[in-house]
Amino acid sequence: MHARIVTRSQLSIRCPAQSQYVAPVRHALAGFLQALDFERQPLEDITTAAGEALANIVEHAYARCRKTTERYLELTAKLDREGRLRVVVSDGGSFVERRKLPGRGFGLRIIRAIAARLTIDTSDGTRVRMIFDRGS
Amino acid sequence: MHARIVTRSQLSIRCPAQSQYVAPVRHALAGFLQALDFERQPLEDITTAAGEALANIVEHAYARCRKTTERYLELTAKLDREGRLRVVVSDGGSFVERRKLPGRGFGLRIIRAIAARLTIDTSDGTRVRMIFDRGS
Amino acid sequence: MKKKEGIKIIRLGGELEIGRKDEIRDSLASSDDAAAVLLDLGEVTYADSIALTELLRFCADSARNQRPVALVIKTPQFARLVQYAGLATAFKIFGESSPALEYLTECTRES
Amino acid sequence: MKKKEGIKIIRLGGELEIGRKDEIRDSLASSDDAAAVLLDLGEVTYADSIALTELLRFCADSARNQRPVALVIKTPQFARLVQYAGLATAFKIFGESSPALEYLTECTRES
Ligand SMILES: Nc1ncnc2c1ncn2[C@@H]1O[C@H](COP(=O)(O)OP(=O)(O)O)[C@@H](O)[C@H]1O
Ligand SMILES: Nc1ncnc2c1ncn2[C@@H]1O[C@H](COP(=O)(O)OP(=O)(O)O)[C@@H](O)[C@H]1O
Repeated sequence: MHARIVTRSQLSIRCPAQSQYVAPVRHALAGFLQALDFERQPLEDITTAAGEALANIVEHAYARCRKTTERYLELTAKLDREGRLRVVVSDGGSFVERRKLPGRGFGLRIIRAIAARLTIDTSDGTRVRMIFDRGS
Repeated sequence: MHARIVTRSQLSIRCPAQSQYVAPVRHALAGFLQALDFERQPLEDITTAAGEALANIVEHAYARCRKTTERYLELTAKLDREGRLRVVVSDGGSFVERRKLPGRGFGLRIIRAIAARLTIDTSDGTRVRMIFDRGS
Repeated sequence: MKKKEGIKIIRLGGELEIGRKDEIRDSLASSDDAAAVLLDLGEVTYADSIALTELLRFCADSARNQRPVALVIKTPQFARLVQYAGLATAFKIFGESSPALEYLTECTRES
Repeated sequence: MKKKEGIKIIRLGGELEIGRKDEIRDSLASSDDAAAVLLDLGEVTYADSIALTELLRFCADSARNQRPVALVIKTPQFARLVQYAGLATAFKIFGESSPALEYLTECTRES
């Protein structure tokens, strides 16, 4: 696939922060990656990492927010100039700092095992930025 | 689903104009529509219409182009303010005007049966713009 | 000339679309020895106009050879596609295999 | 007290993810009457950490009740997920059902 052709590809989805939307957003990402010629394993790994970030929004992001807050989840994905995939999963809630509970806390661990880079920006809602090499 | 939340959703994919990319682009669109809460029948109809426009690119768009032309297909989808879905399928080739051949020419007919509106702009490549009501 | 015998069943499933055009054409090729053909498309999850064009061509060939063809279509997307293309009467379509088989048996008995 | 008997088989398939959390929890509830449990997850097409958490909880409960549990995992995504989460040794995992059953039979015979 010609790098020049695919660099304009972009996926961006925003929907209510409810558990039933996580799978469809993941499916959209999988179709997007399939169209960009990603192999099966990196495709599965990337959607797994994105799925964890999305699930965290549903589980935690709006736990401490007022009822009137617009509760959304958002995913954007695009290739950068180096051919790496950048995925940002964001919400308008507030990041919950807490000590790790036993038998929990696997989400971020899984993302770290898969993504080449992970940064979490909590200045305005939570933005989980992940960069993936094409290989995985 | 809250109209306010989903209006920012957008899908945009560009890939080589080859037959093996049509299904993945369709799958990405299906996942996107699923995340936007489209019902099964309109979801299938919209991906059917988009699939026809994409197949036309592979079959016709670059038939009269020089080898050096960048042969891509592109799909963008988003909701407009009225909650209707706008899909644009475009290429950098040239539209082929011709008389209808017997046993062919079903693609545009299928699109017209499904889309609330269809316009084809052939001023710079071909841009097939389709508008779908949420109901179908 | 070899006498044509029996009903040949051709089964196609999954997504019948542009990416599988050659495969669809190959699957539909050479049914010369059959008296009739049942195209079992019950497991098709998606079809496009490329598939319709191949099916039309196959049915036209078969008609030229007095070989009746019945299609089994079960999935709504495929059924609607045929409607949208204005081809509802171009094919002999059944929702289940058994009436399609009965129809073909009847056809071959008559001839 | 009723004697626990036999190996209970619980089968879960498809996508084991946040949208099915309650269903997963319900499927794993109440295996009190079984001597051992085989969790057949061979048909799982996708799993996430929510599913892992439910599985861990189930295995911890079972361990407290001296009820051995074996997992059958066949799909690569699920197998990698367990690795990425650092849980490879937290579960007794098999790639096929028959060695898992043998293992559980052995366990229940010993006790
Ligand atoms: N989008 C988010 N909004 C608020 N808090 C979050 C978000 N993502 C992660 N967190 C916080 O980070 C913690 C660790 O997340 P994770 O590793 O996925 O484990 P778990 O979700 O099982 O607790 C969560 O418990 C939560 O406190
Ligand atoms: N993207 C495109 N580029 C060039 N020509 C096109 C394009 N889309 C459609 N056409 C032209 O419009 C005609 C009608 O298309 P369609 O109704 O899909 O039927 P078919 O593809 O079977 O000919 C095509 O034969 C072709 O000449």
